[in-house]
Amino acid sequence: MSVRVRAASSAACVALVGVLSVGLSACAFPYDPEHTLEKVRSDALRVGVSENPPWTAWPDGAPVPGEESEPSGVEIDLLTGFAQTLDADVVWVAGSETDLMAQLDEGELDVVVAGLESTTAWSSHAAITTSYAATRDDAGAEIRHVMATRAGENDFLVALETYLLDQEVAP
Amino acid sequence: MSVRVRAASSAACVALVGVLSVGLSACAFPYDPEHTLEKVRSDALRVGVSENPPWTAWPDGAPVPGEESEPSGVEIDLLTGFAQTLDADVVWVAGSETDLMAQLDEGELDVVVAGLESTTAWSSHAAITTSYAATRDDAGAEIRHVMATRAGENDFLVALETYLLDQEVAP
Amino acid sequence: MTRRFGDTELPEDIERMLRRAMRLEWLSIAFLVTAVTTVYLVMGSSQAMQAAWAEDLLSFIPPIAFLVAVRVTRIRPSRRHPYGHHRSVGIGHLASALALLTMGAFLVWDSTTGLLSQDHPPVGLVVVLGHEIWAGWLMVAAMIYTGIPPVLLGRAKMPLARALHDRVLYADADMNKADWMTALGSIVGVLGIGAGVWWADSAAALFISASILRDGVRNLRVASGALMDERAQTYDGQDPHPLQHRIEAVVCEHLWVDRAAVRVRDQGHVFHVEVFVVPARGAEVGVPALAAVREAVTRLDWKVQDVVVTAVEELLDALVEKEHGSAQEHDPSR
Amino acid sequence: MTRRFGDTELPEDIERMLRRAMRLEWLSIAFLVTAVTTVYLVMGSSQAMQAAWAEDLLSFIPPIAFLVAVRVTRIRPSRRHPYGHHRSVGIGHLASALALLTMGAFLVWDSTTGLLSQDHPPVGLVVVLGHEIWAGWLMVAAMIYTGIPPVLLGRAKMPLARALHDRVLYADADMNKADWMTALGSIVGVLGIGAGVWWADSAAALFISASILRDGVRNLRVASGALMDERAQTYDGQDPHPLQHRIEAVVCEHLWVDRAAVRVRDQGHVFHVEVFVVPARGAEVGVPALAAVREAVTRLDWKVQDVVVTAVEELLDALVEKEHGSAQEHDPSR
Repeated sequence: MSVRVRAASSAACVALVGVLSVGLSACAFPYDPEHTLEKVRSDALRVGVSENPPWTAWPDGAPVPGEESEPSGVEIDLLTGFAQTLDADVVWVAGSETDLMAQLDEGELDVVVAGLESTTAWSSHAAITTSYAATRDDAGAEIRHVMATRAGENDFLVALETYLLDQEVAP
Repeated sequence: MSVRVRAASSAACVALVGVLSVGLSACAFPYDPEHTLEKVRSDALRVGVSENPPWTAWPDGAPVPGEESEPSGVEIDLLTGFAQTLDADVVWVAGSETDLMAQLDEGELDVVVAGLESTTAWSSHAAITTSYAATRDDAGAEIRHVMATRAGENDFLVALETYLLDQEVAP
Repeated sequence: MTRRFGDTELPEDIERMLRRAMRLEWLSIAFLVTAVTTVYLVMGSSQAMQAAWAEDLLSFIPPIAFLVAVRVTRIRPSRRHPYGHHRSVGIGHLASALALLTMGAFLVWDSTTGLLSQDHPPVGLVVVLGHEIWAGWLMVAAMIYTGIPPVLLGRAKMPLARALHDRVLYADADMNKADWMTALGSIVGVLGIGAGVWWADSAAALFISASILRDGVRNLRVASGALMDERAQTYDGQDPHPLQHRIEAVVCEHLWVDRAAVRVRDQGHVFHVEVFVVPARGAEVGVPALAAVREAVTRLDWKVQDVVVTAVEELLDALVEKEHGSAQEHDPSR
Repeated sequence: MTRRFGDTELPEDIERMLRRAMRLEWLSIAFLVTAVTTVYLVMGSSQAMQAAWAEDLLSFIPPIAFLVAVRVTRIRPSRRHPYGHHRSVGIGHLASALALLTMGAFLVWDSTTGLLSQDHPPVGLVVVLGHEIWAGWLMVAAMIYTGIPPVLLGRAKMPLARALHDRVLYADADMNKADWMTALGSIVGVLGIGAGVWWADSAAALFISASILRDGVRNLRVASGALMDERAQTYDGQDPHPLQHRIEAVVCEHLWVDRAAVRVRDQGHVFHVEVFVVPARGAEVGVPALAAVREAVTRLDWKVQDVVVTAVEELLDALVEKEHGSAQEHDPSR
């Protein structure tokens, strides 16, 4: 899509909202300041994975740099499916939550999965998705499970959320 | 130590500070509201470990509940040494940062190691120790490495900090 | 029930306006409750929306201050409060101005740091009645809802503020009238997020905060002027109040008056007037002469509530400003 | 240079006191700079220390308000400000009161949520000059340092506030004198943390915040009373100012006066007085008679700055309160 077409459709959106302002989620709004969704489509989905079974796990141990290893888990399956809808490859990166969130903030990753919960302390560092599943802890309180994407990349965020809300997840 | 003796030595501390107020770190102040240091001495040091090489790692893979596995890494060695000074055993618990911090907050763990840095988002959920080592990131900025203990257990915090400050750590 | 301001019984048309102003302020409060709730529900992590929400919260102060002041000013003067309670209007005004100033300064700082630390606001999907919709559209809808009624309310309040000489009401009307700018600013910020311009949101927040801050500074100047016993100004604090010259003219019509000057204290709704008269040579200064001047001045306008007339040898320098010709010479040909 | 309050030239002893008060306030500001820095460096995550720090920050307002007000009140009255600029004292006072109130309310809320959410404040080691020391001892030392000088400053300011009739100075002295309670509260909180009593810190913070809030409410009442043209009160707002009765007594000594009542506006440092005289039957009311009363009242005290005397047929009800006997009958035997 050329820049001119994007600008024109953006102007159309603004005009539309003045008239209707309802039911416009089909419109191409919002865009990504850093074009994450475009880059994922043309390149690959870069996923940070911190181990937290059953959501994420490294069955063969976390890979050190240079080594290859495939993760598994509920969130890994979700993201594999999401990448397929975009025709994109996936690059899995291992690390601690702290490290991965720093990389996410700097744009070296597109999404971080670590069995995060909606109460996560990272909501000021990253964009937290809507919850795609809910479980209950030992005390019976609801735990809502989320992923973290790069803050401000709202087109990508909306694409991921749209995909997640369509899935039936039963951990 | 009986309650009466503790109360008396506490009163002595208060009196002392009125007179001198300097160089009193040798005094038994501060105490733990939940008696963490005492419990560690009589029972065991419960450590939450989230993988983040070279600071923490599960060479044989993270253990699922019921399974046994020994972690390794710089921070693991430090805590093993600390437990020896207290004549305490160590129980290693695997989990994600989010899970471990929740357990720490509820008192199911005494300390969490995950290659945490002083800029961690967890400082409002846990007591962050002084940094025991500093490294530099790719951009040359200083990274100060810390551990997390249960908030408010200040006697335990001071004991761990005293031990950490005595060590020479060169990662 | 006839409404009063202290000892002053209000003329019927002024009383009708006061009732209308009170109804409008109650309406404003009711609207603000819905606006604050709506914006709070949709604001998410947009700084511009948060600033707009803070402004809506602050907008509660002037209507409440007005309604409280109208009640308080009705209390009759007493030994402890020999001048009545009119000044409560000014105190309410000063308090609102300080609130605007503080909140404005805080929000300017907050949005500037947001801009400098390059916060990229995340705005994702929400599910409304089973439909997935980008949260930004909800924010835009909320701002359209909260942007229009204040302008209408402000336009309705403005003439009442002028007639009642009420600065709190004026400040409120003025803020209301400017409210569409806040709404538009937030909409631009949110659409900016949608268009991938991350700084649009912080910039819109900065614009809104600056307008709050400016309101605070302007109101602080007017409110503290009134409380500092500045010469009575018009309701917007821009010009000297015309009543002062009319009083001086009326006083000079009396035959025993050679020269005269007045000091007017703006008590809130009403004026307290001191008249200094230099009697004509040989004229008799007695209680009846002083009373006649007092009554003539009191009859001039309902706003003139408390008149003290004294005879002096010379007028104070501070009251006579030649270039304005306000201390009028008595015309001997009359 | 002789200092003035508007048109008033100050008596020498009052001027000396004013200079001394200004020196003390500069000293307070210098001390506060060191105190705020010290406490900020050591406060860590103790809520009580943070509340004490906020109080130290707020303590800057009264000295600054006092110093600014002294400067502003020196401006001579003009046509635009016919009553001078004394009221700036009151406005500064009101602004400080609102700041205390807002900050107090915020801190009460903050420490209450801290208490309810069972925050356990962590206080660990710090390394000072190569020595490892528990940070709590540093906090205690800092609070001992910041707790003692304000009490001495407050004791020195109190008599000056009384003599200068300055409410801002009084409020400042009063807050200073109570400052040791804040310091002691923080010390108890920190030692509580050390003794393993986690709630001691939040409780101490709550105690400190409540005292800030109480200061705010008390100052707000006194400041708005003065700005509302309440009858002049003593500097602490507790009693009617004795000058009012002295003025009424002096006025009644004049032979042409039958009955008299006064209204006194507290302008800040000085008083503006209106004297209402009911002349004795047959007595002549002229400019000289009015001027004689005016001069007699002005001579009474340096605080009486602006006197307007008028003759009336009857005294206003609000000014005559029988049980206090303040509207004095003229003694016909004189």
